[in-house]
Amino acid sequence: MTKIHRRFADRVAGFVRDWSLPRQIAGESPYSKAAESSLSQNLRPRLTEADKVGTIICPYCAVGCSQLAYAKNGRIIHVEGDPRSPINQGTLCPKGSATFGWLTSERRLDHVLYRAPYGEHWERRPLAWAMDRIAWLVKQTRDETFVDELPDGTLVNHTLAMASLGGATLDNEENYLIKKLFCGGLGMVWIENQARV
Amino acid sequence: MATVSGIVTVAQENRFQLALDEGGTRLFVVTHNAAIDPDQLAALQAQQVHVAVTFRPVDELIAGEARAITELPR
Amino acid sequence: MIPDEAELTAGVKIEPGKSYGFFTDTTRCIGCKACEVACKEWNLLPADGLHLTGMSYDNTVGLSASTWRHVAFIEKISDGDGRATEMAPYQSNWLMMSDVCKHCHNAPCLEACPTGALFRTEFDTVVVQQDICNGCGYCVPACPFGVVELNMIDGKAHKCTLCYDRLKGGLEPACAKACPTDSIQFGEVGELQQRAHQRVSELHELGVDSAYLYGVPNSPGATGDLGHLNAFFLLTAEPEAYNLPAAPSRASNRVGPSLSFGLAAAAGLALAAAALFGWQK
Amino acid sequence: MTLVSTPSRAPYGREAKYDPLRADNAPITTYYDQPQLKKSHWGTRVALYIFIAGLSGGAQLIATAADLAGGEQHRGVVRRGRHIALLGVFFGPPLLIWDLHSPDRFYNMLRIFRRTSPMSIGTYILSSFSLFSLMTATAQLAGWRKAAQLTQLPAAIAGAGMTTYTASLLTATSTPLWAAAPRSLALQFAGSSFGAAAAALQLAGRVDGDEAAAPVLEGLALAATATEFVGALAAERRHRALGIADAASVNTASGALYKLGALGLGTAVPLASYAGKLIGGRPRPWLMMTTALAVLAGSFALRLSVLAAGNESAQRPQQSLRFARREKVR
Amino acid sequence: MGSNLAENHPIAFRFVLQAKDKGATIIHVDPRFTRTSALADIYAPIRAGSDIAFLGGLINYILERDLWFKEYALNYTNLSTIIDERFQDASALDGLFSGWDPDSRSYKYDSWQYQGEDVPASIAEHYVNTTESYSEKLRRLEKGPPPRDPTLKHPNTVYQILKRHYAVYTPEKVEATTGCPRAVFLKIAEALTRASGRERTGAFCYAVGWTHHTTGVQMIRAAAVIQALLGNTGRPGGGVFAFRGHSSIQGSTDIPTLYNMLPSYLPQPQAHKPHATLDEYLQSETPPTGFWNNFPKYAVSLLRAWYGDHATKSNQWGFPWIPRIVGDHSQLPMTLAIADGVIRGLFVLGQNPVIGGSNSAMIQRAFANLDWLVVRDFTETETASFWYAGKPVRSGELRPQDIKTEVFLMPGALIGEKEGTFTGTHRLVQFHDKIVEPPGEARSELGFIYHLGRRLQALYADSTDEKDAPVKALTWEYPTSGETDEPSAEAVLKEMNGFTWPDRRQIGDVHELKDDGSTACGVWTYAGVFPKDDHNQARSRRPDGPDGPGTHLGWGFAWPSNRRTIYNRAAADPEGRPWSERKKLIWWDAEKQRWDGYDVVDFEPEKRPDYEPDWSRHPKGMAALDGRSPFTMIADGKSSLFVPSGLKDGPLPTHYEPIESPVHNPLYGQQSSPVAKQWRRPDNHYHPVGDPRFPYVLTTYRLTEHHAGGTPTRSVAVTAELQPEGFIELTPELADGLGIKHLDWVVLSTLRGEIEAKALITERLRPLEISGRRIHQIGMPWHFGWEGYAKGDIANVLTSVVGDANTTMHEGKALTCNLRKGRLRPQ
Repeated sequence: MTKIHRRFADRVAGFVRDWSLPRQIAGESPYSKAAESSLSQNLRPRLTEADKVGTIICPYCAVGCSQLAYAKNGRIIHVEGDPRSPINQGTLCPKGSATFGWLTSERRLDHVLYRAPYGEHWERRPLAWAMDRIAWLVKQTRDETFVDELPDGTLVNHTLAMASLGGATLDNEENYLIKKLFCGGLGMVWIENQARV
Repeated sequence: MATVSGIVTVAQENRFQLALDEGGTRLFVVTHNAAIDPDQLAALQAQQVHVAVTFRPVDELIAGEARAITELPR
Repeated sequence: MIPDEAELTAGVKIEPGKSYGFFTDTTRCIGCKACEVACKEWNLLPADGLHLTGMSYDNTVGLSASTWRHVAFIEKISDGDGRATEMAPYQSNWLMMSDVCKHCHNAPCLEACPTGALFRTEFDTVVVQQDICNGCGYCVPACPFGVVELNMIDGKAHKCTLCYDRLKGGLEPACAKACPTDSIQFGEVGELQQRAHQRVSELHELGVDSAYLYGVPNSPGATGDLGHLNAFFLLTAEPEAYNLPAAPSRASNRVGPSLSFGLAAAAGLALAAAALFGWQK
Repeated sequence: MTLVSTPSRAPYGREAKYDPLRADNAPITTYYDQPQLKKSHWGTRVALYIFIAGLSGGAQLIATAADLAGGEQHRGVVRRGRHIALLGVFFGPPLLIWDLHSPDRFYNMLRIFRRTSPMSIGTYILSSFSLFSLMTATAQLAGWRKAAQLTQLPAAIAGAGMTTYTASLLTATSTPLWAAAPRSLALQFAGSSFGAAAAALQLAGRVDGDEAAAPVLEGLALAATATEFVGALAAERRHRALGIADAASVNTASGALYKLGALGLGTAVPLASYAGKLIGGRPRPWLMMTTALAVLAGSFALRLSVLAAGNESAQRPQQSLRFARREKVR
Repeated sequence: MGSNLAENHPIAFRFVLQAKDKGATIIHVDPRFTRTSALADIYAPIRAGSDIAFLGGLINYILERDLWFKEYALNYTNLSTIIDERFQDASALDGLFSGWDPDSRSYKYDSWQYQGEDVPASIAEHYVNTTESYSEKLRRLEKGPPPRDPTLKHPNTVYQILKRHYAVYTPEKVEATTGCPRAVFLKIAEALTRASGRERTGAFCYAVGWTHHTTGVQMIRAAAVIQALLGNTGRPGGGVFAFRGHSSIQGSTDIPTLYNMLPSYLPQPQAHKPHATLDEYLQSETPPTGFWNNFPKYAVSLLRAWYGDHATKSNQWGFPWIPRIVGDHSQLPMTLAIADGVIRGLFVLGQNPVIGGSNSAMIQRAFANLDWLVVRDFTETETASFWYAGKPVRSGELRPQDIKTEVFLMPGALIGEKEGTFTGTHRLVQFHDKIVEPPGEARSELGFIYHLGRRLQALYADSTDEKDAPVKALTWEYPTSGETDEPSAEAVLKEMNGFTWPDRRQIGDVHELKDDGSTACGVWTYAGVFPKDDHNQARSRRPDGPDGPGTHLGWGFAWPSNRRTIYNRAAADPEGRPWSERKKLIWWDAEKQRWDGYDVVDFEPEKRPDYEPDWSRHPKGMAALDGRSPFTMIADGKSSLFVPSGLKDGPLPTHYEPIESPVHNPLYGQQSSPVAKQWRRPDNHYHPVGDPRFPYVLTTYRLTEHHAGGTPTRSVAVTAELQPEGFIELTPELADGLGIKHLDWVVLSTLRGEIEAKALITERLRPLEISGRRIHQIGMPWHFGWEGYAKGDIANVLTSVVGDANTTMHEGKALTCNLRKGRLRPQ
C-alpha cells in the first residue's frame, strides 16, 4: 500500500538532473535549451500507449464522419477524426469531437435499473432477470391482445397493445432485427423511430 | 472526503482519468500538496497500476480534486 | 497511430528545429467550438462551470487554466438604419473567432518566469513544464493577452501548449485538426504568414476591405516589440472587439529603466546618508 | 473562471471604424466588458514582503554608510541597522515561499537565472543579501569588526537591490497601473524603503536611549520622503497622460488607501513635520516619534495600495485596452 | 433553405465553404440569422411556415422570365405532358384542387391523371383512401407514352398549369406573405437562375426546417420543381440535399422501423386494401412501367429471408403472417393511443420521446397508463424518469405511488463497443468496428433483440396455436461470440444483402433477385453491400486520390448498387453527351455502345440514348421507358413537376398557413392544409387563426453544441458546458415592448402547457411586416430537459400533435404562443 508522492531523494535527483545554471553557463540559452526539463524531453502523445485502434463512424448526426478510436487494455483512451475519410478529412464538429467524452461520461449507466409498479425508487436487478421478465411480459401482452381477423373477416394478424420507438441512432442490423422480430414475428404494427421527429 | 479504486486510463499533465472498479469513469485533478508529478501519473497509466484515490468532488469542474493516490496490490 | 499524420491532415511534416504555429482565419470561422471541445478532450481539461452568460453564443467567457481555446461571438447585425441582409462576402454581421495563446516570439510570460518552467520548445512554441512550475504566478500578470492562469487546485500555471506532446509524435494539434472549415490552420510560421498575406489581398479584392492581419510583422495589427506571434489572426474588426490589445508592449523592456533608476536613487540616498554621517562626525 | 458581471446592455455592438493607434480618448468597444488581462495573485503577503525587504535593505545600507563615514557616536546606528536587516533575512524567504501555490518546489527558484525576470534577479538579490547580512550580523555579535566591514559591502549592495527590485518586479508585467510609470514606481519604492529604514532606526535609537544620530536619520528620512513624493507626482502625471488616471482614484478602497495611507501618512505628514522642525527649531520628541511611525505605516500602505490598485486596473478592460493602445514606454 | 447547415452539419458546411472559395454564392433563407447566415452571401429573413410562398415566387420568377433550362426540362420532365381536362388548380378554386371531397376530407385523383390514363405513383407511401385497386387503371399506360405537346401551347400541358397556378406568387405577394424584402428576394432569384444551365449547377440543402411542417412534403416538392426546371437534378453539384439529423436515420428509413413500410420501401400490407393474399398484394402494388416493376422479386425475397424454409409457395411464402396496419400508427397517434390506454407495453430504444415528442406534458401523463416500459439508453433519460421527475409529478398532478408502469432502464452499448453499419444522409453505408467490450451490463440493441427473440421462441416453442406460427417460423440463428454472446452484425448484413436459397451464396447485385423463392434478401436496396462472403463493401476504406474523379466509389457502399448520384443519366444531354466539360459525370460511349462515367450509371448500361419503346408489344418495366428517361423509379421515367397521384395534399406545391398562424392566408381563402392530420381532443387543443391570446410565432431549432433530444450531449461535460442552460431568443423590439431585459426569466405558454426560460435578446431575429401587420418571432432550442448537466424546460411542452398529410411529420417549426416576463414556479 505504498503512497505515491515525490520523495525527498527524487526531488534532489530531479533538481540536479534538470538544473539549468550549469547548462546556462556552458552557453545554452536560459529561454529554451537550458530550461528544458527531462519531462519535456521524453514527452510522447498518449496514442503511442494504445494497443488497439479501429475505425468508427461518428454516432451523432448523419454526415457520417469517420473517426479513429484508440484503446489500451480494453478501454478507449481517445477518439479523433480519421484523416483518410473523404467526408471529413480528419476534421470533426464539436459533438463528434466529444465522442470520447460521451463514452467516458460520469453519468453513464452500466447496470440494469428496475422500478416496480407503484414503486418510489429504482432497484438494481441482474440483466438476465430483466430479459426473462421482459420476454414474459411481451408474451403475456401479445397472447391477451393478438387479433387474427377483424369482425368483418379481414385478415390482420396483429397486436395493437405493444409499441416500439427507436432506431435512428441504431445500426442498420439492429433496425433490421427489430422490424423482423417485432413485425415479422410478434405482429406489432406500432413500430416507429425518430425519422418522423 | 471519499476514496475510489481503479486503473488510470489516461494521464495529461497533472490530470488523470480513472476507470473505477465499481464501473464508470471519473476525471481527477491532483492537488498541489499531494506532491505527485506528471511523470508519476504517466507511469501509473503506462503500467495500468491498480490504485486508490482519495478525493473531494468539485461540481463546478465535473471532476474530483485528488488529495492522495496509493498503490494497491494487483 | 498513423506516423506523421500531420502530413495527411495539414500537409506539414513536423520536424524539430522549425517554428510552428496557427494562422486563424476568422473569416472562415463558423463558431462551432469544435476547437474548444477537441482541446478539452485531448488535454483532459475539466469543465469551467455551467452558466448561461448572455454573451451571444459564448458561454466560455475566456481563456483560463482549464480552457485553452475560447470562441468569441460579436453580434453586429444592425448597420445603423436596420438589419443587414446584404453582407460582405466573408463572415460579416456576426463575427466569430477562436482565441488561443499567441505563443509570442518575445513571450513576456517566458521572460518573466523565474524557475525556467516556461520555455521555448524545439518547435518554437511556448510551454509551461508541469514538473518545474512552483505556482509563483508571475507569468499571469506578465501576459499582455491575459492567457496564462494558475489552477488553484494543482497550484501550477496552465495554458495552450500547442499540443507539445502531439507535435513530438508527428500529430497536428487537436484543435487545428478538428476545425471543420480550416479556420485554424497549423503549419510553419513562415508559410502561414505568406498564406495569410495572400488571403488578405484576396479578401480585399472581394471587397472585405476591413480584413487585416494581427500578429504578423508590418501589418496594421502588428504587436510592436513582441515581435511576431506564432499564433496570429486575420481579423475584420478592431482588435478590441475581440478583447485583443491593439499594441501590447514587452514587459521585460521595463526591467532596465526601473532597476537602473531605482538603484540610482538608492545609491544617491546612501551617499546622502554617508554625507550626513560624515558631516555630523 | 469566475464571471465578473453579466453585461447590463444587450450584446449588440456598434460599428467602430478601426485605426490601430488613433486618439486615446475615442470610446473603446470591449468584449461584453470582460477583463482583457488576468490580475496577479499577489496580495497582503507580497505587500508585507516588499515592505520588509525595503526596510531591511535600507537599514543595511544606512548601517554601512554610518560604519564607513560615521564616527564613534554612530556605532549604535550600525549595530541596530545590522539587526533590523535580519528582518529581511528571517521573514523574507518564508513569506515568499508561503505565497507560492506549490511551495514544496520553492528550490526551483534557484534553478535558472533570467536577466529579463525581476523575480529571478530578485531571488539572487534576496539570497545574497540574506547570506551577507547574516554574516555581517554574526560578525557584529562576535565583535569581529574587520570581518563585518568586509561582508557589509556585498550586503549593502544587495540591500540597495532589495530596496527597489520589487518595483521592477511589478512594472515588468502588463498590469496597466504598474507598467505605466516604471521609473516613478522605482523612485517611490526606493524612497519609501529608505524612509522606513531611517524611521525604524530613529525608533530603535529612542528605545536604546541613544539619540546621537537622530538629526542624520531625520534628514535622511526627509530626503527619502521627498524622493517618494517626486516619484508619486511623476506617476500621477504619467497615469493621466495614458488615460488610466482613475486607476488610483479615491472611490475604490485601494485608491483611498493610496491617497490617505501612502501619500498622506507616508509623505505629507513627515514632510510637514520635518519642515516644521526646520523652521520651528524646537525638537519635540513625541512629534518625531509619531512622524517615524507615520513613515513606517505609509510605506506599508504604499505597497498594499499599489498592489491592490494594480490588480483592479487589470480587471477593467477599458483601461487595459487603452493602456495597450498608446503605451510607448520603453 | 429550411436548414441551418453550419450549425447542425458543420462538416457538410466544410464543402459549402470550399465551394464558396471557388466563387459559389451562398444563400441562406431562415427565420433567424444563424451561424450559417454569417457565412452566407445573401440572407433572407422569412416567417416560419411561409417557405412555399417563397419557393412559389421563385417558380413564378423562372417561368415569367423564361429562365428555365429548355433542353433539360422538355426532355427529362413531364413539363409537356397534357393533364386531364377536368383538372383545376388552386388559382381557380381559391386554394383547393379539383377532386376535393369535403366529407371524406380527401382528394379523388381522377381529374389529376394524364389525359386518358392513370399513372401509378412510384414510392410505397402512395396509398390513397380511395378503395379501387390500382391495377385496372394501369393497363392503359402500357399502350403508349403519355400524351405530350412539345410546343407547350395546349392549355392543359403541365407548363401552362404551372404558369396559371404560380401566377399569383408575385414578388410583392412573396414579401407580404414571408416578410422578406422584395429586393432581397429578387437578388436571390437572380443568383439562383444565373447558377444553373449547362456550365453551372445550384443545390438546395434542406433539413427539418422544411420537414417539421404540415406542408413539409410540398416544400421539398417545390424545391424539386425548381431544380427540375433549372436542370440541376441528377448532376454534380446540383439536386436537393436532405441533411438528416441522426447517425443512421437514413438507415432506419431504408430498413424501416417505421409502421407503413416493410424493409426497403415495400408498402406494409393494409387491412382495408386489396392485400389479403400475396397475389392481390403484388398485383395491386406493382406498377407496369419503371424500375418498380420488379416489386414481386423484392417482396418474395424478403419473405424468404424472414421465414426461410417455413415460407413455401403454398403458404404464400408466409405473407399472411405479416401484420396488417389499420391506419396511421406513427409516433404522434402512438402517443395518443398510449394516452387512451390502447398500448400497454412500450419499448424505447435509444430515443427520448418526452423531449422529442410533441405535446410533452400529454406524453408524460400518457406514459402513466402503460403497463410496462423498457427504456434502453446510455444514461437515465427524461423518458425513463417521468414517473418521479416528470412535469405532472412535479406539479403534484400525479404521484409515483399512483403510477402503475413497470419500468426497465437498461444500459446500451455505444459506438466502438459494438460493430455494425450506419447509413448516412448521402445513402452511404459505412461499417464501424468494435474496439472494446461494453461496460458492465451494457449490451448492444443487436444483442438485446436477438436474445429477446431467442427467449420468445423458447416460450412459444411448444405452442400449436396458428397465431404463434410466425414467431417460430422466423429465421433467427446468427453466430454469437464473446462472453456476452453478441450476435455477429456481419451475418445480419449478409442476410440484408441477400443470398441464394438454400445454398446461401451472396448475391452480387439487385438484378440477381428472383420472385420464385430461390433468393432471400432482407433489404433489396442494399443488395451489393456484401457481394461475396469475404467482401464487405461497407468496410471498404479506399478514397479516390487528390486527382481522382472525386466520387470515392471505394469508400463504403452507397445504396442502390454503390451509386453516388442517383438519376445521373440526367447529367448527360438527350444525345448522351455531357452537358459541359466542367459538369461531366456520365456519357454514352459510342464505340463500346455502353454508358460510362465517374459514377455507377443510374440507367440500363446498353440502352441507347435514342431508344424508343416498341409499344406494339406492350413493353413492361424498364423496356417501357425511352432512352431519355433518367427518372427510372417513376412510371413515365420523367421528373414529376406535376404529380398525378401519390401525394394526398395536391399535385402542385401550394402555400397554406401552418395550423396555428397569427395571420390569414394572404394567397387563398383556404387557410391551412385541407388534409393535414389533426387530432382535436381536450389534451391537444389548437389555437384558432390570429388568436389574440397567442400573438407571437414560435419556431424551435437545435444548437450546434447539442444533439437531438440533448441526451448524448447534455450528459457530457465538455458539450454541456458550451450551452449550459435553456433559453429563448427574441427581438429587441418585442423585449422592449414587454419590459424584458437581457437574461430575464420569461414564461412561454400555449393551450398545451407553460414553460419558463431565460431571454436572450438579439438582433439576429427581426420583426416582420406580414400583410400590414407587425409579427414577432421567438426562437427556442428544443433539446433541453431536466436530466444531465445542462438543463432547461422542454420546448415540446408547447407544441401540439398535428401532422403532415403524407408523412405525419409534426409542426414544431411554426406555431403561435404567448410570452410574459416572470417565473413559472414562484421562487
